[in-house]
Amino acid sequence: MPGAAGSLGPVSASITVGVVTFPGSLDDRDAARAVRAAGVQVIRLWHGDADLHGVDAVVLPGGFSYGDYLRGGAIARFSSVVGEIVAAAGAGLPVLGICNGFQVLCEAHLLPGALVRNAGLRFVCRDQVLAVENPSTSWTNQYAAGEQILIPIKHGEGRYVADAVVLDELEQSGRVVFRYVGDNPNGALNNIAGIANEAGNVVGLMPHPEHAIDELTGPSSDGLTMFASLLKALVAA
Amino acid sequence: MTEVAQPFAELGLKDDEYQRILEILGRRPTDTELAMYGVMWSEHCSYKSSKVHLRQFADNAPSSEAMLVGIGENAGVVDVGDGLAVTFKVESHNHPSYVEPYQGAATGVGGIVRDILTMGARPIAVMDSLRFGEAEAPDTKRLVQGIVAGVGGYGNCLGLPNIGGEVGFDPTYAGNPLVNALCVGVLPHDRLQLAQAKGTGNVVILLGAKTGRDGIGGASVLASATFDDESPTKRPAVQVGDPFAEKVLIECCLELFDAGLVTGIQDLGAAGLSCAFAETAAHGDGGMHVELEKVPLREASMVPVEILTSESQERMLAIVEPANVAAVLALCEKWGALATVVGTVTDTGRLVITWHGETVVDVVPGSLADDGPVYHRPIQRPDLEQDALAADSSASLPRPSTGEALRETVLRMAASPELCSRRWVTEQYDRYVMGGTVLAMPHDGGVVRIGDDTSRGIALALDGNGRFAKLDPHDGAQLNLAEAYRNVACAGATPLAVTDCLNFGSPEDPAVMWQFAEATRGLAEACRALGTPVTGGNVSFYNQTGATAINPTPVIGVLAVLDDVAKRVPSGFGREGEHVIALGETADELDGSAWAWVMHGHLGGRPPAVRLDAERSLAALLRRAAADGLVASAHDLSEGGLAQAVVEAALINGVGATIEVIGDPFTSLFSESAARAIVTTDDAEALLALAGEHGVPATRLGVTGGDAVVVSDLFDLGLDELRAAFEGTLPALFG
Amino acid sequence: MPRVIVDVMPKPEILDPQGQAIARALPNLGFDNVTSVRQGKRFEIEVADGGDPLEVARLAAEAMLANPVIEDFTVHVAPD
Amino acid sequence: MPRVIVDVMPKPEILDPQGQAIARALPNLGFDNVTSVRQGKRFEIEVADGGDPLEVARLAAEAMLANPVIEDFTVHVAPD
Ligand SMILES: Nc1ncnc2c1ncn2[C@@H]1O[C@H](COP(=O)(O)OP(=O)(O)O)[C@@H](O)[C@H]1O
Ligand SMILES: [Mg+2]
Repeated sequence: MPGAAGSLGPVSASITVGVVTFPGSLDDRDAARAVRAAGVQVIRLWHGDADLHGVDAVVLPGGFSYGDYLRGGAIARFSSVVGEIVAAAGAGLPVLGICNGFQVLCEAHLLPGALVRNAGLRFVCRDQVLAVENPSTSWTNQYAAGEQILIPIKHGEGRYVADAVVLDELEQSGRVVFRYVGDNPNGALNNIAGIANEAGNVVGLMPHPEHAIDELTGPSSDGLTMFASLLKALVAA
Repeated sequence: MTEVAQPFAELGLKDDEYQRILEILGRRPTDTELAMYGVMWSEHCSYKSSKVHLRQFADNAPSSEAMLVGIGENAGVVDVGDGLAVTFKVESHNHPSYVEPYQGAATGVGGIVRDILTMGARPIAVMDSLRFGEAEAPDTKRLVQGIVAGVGGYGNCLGLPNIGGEVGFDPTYAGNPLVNALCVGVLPHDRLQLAQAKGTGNVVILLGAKTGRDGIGGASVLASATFDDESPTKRPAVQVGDPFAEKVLIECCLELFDAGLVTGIQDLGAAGLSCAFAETAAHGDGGMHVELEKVPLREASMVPVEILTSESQERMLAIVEPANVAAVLALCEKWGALATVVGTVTDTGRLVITWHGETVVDVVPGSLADDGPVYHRPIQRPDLEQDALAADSSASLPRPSTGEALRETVLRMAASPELCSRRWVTEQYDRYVMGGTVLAMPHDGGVVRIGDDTSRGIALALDGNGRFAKLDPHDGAQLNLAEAYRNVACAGATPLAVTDCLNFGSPEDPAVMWQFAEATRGLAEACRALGTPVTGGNVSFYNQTGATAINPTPVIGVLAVLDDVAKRVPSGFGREGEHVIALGETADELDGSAWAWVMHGHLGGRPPAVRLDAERSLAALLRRAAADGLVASAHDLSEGGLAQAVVEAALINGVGATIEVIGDPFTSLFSESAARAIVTTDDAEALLALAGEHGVPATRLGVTGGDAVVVSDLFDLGLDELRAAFEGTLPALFG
Repeated sequence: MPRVIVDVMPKPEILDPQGQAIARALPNLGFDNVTSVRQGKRFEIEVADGGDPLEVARLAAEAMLANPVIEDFTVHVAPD
Repeated sequence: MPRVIVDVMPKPEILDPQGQAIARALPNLGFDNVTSVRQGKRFEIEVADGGDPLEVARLAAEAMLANPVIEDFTVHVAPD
């Protein structure tokens, strides 16, 4: 909803979102572009930063941080900037982890569970229908409950797994934020595409909303709503 | 001869080549020098068999104000306006990919990306053209799985969108798959870099990975002789790619360029440091002193010959003014990229390499880089074979006539490995990263916007039909260029320049050299006729198993520009009720066609007539129609003819069509006459008129809509049945 | 210099598609008596003298080499 | 049922980007005395009784578990 975002222009002028770059981050420029498209200023954060430069929210972008040869996010998790983010997230800072960012959030234990090799053992790039299961997080408040959106996925390690207790807890507390509709592209348990922490300020998902901000370069503009939601949450706060 | 003979033959040098080295030096070369001449004068590095033929590309090049840097540099550079330029090139990594499919393909992508980076450009997209043996053959699955995963694994981890390519199957590639990778990059004019070591006293800095025993002698050994498994000792250690290291190298080098910190830069590819030192020195002030012991090694026990011929990946060589060295090292530190001072630029006119103080190399760099041997290889058209092939036309093959038989044929062809959906391959490639992809698979051409703050974009297509080239190398090469040219025109773009990867058998076989001479002659002529110069490319010889060579396979990439990417034209039918219009003329041309091959396993006769004037008019029409917003979709007619084009266009968005065929149904549906496309439009009258103005024959075929492809009075094919046939094949074959 | 091995295997309850794919493929190669395959990771670590190498390896495994949510690990000194 | 282990490691002369990435990262976690890391694969194979399990494992490794152009492997019976 670029319109809605735009109409909040004056207020949003003072709001900034940090987009993190690790060596090996790939969709960081794209995430920054998407945040700006929602009418919000961007501050680029470097993996070595021990300070979040006062940003009002953080996006951990897609890519292969440090190569991710071991496990997605396993090394990025130890960077200075992630240390800062973990602390700030505990105090309510909105954080969105996209793809590799989601992996980092799980490795850093800001979100439960893990993302493992796709069941099909191959990298998958396709346009995926998702259902928005929880429209009340900082990153989804502009979606309707159950709304179906079309967002690209592109990953080789996106299969969400967690033990039965955690899964149950996620489902009971409505913390499954996005679910794959139709073919499950990676074998994720319960078709989980994205989840939130208890407070709902930290959200991680495998699909790439930053690649669905206009029909010219993406399959839809459905992803823009995620960044418009953030703006709404920040302005309301 | 009192002294012991030197092992020049083992290094791939011929007697006369060794004699030339003795003359050049006026003495026996040191072992290290001999090894350097061996790799630098190898077919792969010196182009000794192809040089005399490739000249035509420059000599007969059409004048083009767009061309900023032509053949000779790491890649050609083309002006696209707004002070921006584009550089692109396609390169082969065939032999390494047969030895180790995943790493061979991966490092093939890594290598071409460094070529583009070396020009000062940010790489913005890749494409790949792949050829395998028969899809059902025992070893094909291993190669397909490994090579596709390798292309994807490296490109995805590098953050470069893959925007198109091709996959082909033919028995002649069974022992010799083709992996051709293309990369395109963008640069502001003033960031153009050259591979020169200029400025006496300037410092030579090695960037990136440590040097190991990877692919020692790889270029000369693997790509410059017929590969036989009997000599495993000849096999160099396989190069393993580290895409993360390359990603860091890209960001690091671009910051170095933007800060104006380097005066020259060269990527390390075939022949490794030997090539980088020799070429930068030869094209600079002519002198360089290298202290080889300073090169960071993965294995301490490596000796000078190994260090100089290692093909370890993810390395670049930078020439830096002394005042800037500290800044360069600091920037590399920031990115965690290794950077080491290894030498200085001198005015001695000689490349001197020392090893712990001892001189191991002292040569004129040009003698390595530019004075390699040049061969006029014997050329002989294999008359018997070629005449027999030409005589064996497809006319005698039984043709389907009834609606039922035609329906069956369309279905079987759509499901054949030859023509079926490439989704199984292309879904393994990230086409979204960088956020500028406007068209990609399965559309005819890939289109990317070249910056966030511009509406300008480029279109690229890559095509290389080896069967047409087998029937007639001259016309076949021209038809490949025509198809790539047509594919970008269908996207609504203006073709500007050409890159080519010429995959052939052994140049020591006069029949193969005939194919090569014919193909290059045809390509040069066609580039002139279409006004699109060759800006760079690559030659891959010795693609043969034993005595049998692959089909001659000139893979052609065409670069085009769009002023406004929003005007790009997709290949799929858009909505119900669009008029379907056929552009171009259809003759009875089925020799070498997909129909002959898929339905009858037949290859013979004459390829379709080349119609370069018609291609030009068609492209002009498509461009104009796109600019005027007159066409909703455009799809070129190539392999499989009209039938396959309609099937593909219908399946992209699941919008069917009802068409009627004019004249003989079989010919209309399956002929592969050149210079044709189908377009859909809301305003048929306007389009027909515009076609008239451009002198392009245009015929109404029908309208889009429904959930079937209906050919009036002949047959219906439901989209579900078609999709199942079209999509099912590769997954069933390759898992 | 002491070399230590860290073996990391997927937890029994975690699906191991790589191991399963191999187990499915082996019979086609004539290995019909292989009943199960599980694939994990093996790390060879060299530790400078001083400090207990096994202890170093275990800490490194806990911190980074293994993800306790999905993997178990064991460490042992390399047999030379 | 006999369990056999197949350890697969990159050949010494072959680049190991995975191990390198870990070796570069560990010092930041305070493991500054780790001097080198190499990463390979570990397979746990169960072989139905009858036939020599070690022999089966070795053949399976040659045929499919290890890539002879870039990897070496060893087999041994699982310690239980
Ligand atoms: N190896 C590949 N890599 C990337 N894209 C590919 C590859 N092979 C085929 N494609 C894409 O799949 C689509 C269909 O391929 P093809 O039938 O060769 O197209 P065309 O017939 O228009 O040349 C095209 O968009 C092409 O770019
Ligand atoms: Mg094509």
